[in-house]
Amino acid sequence: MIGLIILAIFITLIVLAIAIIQNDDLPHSVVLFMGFGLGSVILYFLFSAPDVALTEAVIGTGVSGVVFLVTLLQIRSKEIKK
Amino acid sequence: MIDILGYILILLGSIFLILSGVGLLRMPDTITRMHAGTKASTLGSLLVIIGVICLEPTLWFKLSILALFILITNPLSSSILARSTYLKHGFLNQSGIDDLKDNR
Amino acid sequence: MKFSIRSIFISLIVSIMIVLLLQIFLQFDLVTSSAGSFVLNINANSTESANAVTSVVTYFRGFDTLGEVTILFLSIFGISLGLEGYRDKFNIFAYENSLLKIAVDTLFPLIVLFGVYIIIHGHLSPGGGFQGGVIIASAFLLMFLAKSNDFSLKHNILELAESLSGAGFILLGVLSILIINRFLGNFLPLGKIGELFSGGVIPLIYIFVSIKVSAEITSLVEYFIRIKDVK
Amino acid sequence: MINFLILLILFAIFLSFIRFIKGPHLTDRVVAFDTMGIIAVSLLALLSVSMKDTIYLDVTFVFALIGFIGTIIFARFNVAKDSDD
Repeated sequence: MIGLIILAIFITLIVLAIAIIQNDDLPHSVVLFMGFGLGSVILYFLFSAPDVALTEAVIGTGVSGVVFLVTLLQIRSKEIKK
Repeated sequence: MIDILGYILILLGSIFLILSGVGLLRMPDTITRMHAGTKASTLGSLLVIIGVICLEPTLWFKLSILALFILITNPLSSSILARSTYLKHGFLNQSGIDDLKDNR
Repeated sequence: MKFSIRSIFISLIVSIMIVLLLQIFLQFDLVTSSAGSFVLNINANSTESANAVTSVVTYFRGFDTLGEVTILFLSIFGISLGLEGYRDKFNIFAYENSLLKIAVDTLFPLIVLFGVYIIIHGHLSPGGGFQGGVIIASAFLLMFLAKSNDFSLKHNILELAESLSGAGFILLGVLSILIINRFLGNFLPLGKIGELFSGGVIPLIYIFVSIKVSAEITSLVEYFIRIKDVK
Repeated sequence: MINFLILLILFAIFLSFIRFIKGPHLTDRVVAFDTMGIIAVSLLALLSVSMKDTIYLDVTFVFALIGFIGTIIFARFNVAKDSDD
């Protein structure tokens, strides 16, 4: 059963990656990217690699998403002030 | 005996989680989706965590801290998200009725 | 929102093909599995650490960890060099909400305590210096978010913590050269496997790495969120 | 029995995943992300019991933390977009 779950999460992740690329709106892409990180954390968990899962959850999803969003905020604020 | 109680609690919790998923999928506009998505999932995950405590009683400390964390953060994040969405877009529904227009 | 049913269908077909290819290729995965059992054998004999990953990161490959920490330091250095002219007191990130303020006051010690738990149990359970450091940095990020301009960290203290922990890491290596003639080797008593005070030098290295990583990530976020008004 | 419960929770994740892909508005996606995170916390707690290995529980706490921070930062982003029109 674990194998079937892993297969389903693989297919889900590839669909999500294509959705991230094909989206035009940048904040939508960031949300989809954070969802991608969530799926890959469950995948690493099922592969019984909790170290990699912890690193992916903290750095790949948390800090990367925050840095992307702060950069978007900075760009917009500069555009407003001009 | 306590195993059966744990299984029943986890079953109830997963039913609530499925209900939150159905509500997220079927509700007509954003605010009602938020209503269905966060409240039911908070209750469901708390029930699942209590059931897991019944299955493995040695883990009660970590799991109760996790339950406390979910109980603090999840309603708070939903409230803040709803408030910011309302400040930006209004209620985002089709009927156009806005009861909170005066004290935005 | 922009993608159609057709693209989702194409992506499904492509993904099923990729998964089948992966199923074929994963059959020949003999090299990594033999390396894993080799590392596990050596770990059981030489270090009394319950988590083989941490003993690889800090003990067998301690020099590589020093390189990673140096790369982090250099990237923060470059960011500070590029963004120094644009800094100001104004916090672009702040979000005024009294509920959030009260909740973050409650949650801040809990999150920092969890980070410390992850750090000092690095040789017993998953986690370690990098992950625990980033968790502590995310607690400071929540403070930046909730307290608008009341909360600010002094850059002097951050830089002091960062440089002191880096110096401590290198000092530990030099000390082990003096004692057992090997860089970043183990010169402390090993203890018993599964206890908190075990693993020799691994928890000490992880404490230094965690202080360095948390200070660096906090100062990175602080560089990103403060901006001068562009007229 | 525990496999059946895991399948039920996976079905709940799948339902909110459809909203996560479809959601026309940004807030829909963020709500679906939050819900997926909370459901995944209970899924991981259940999985760590079924794998008979208690050290996996640390990941679940980090999961709840990441869901909270992500949701609040997107709420902040909603308010920031307010000023450009």
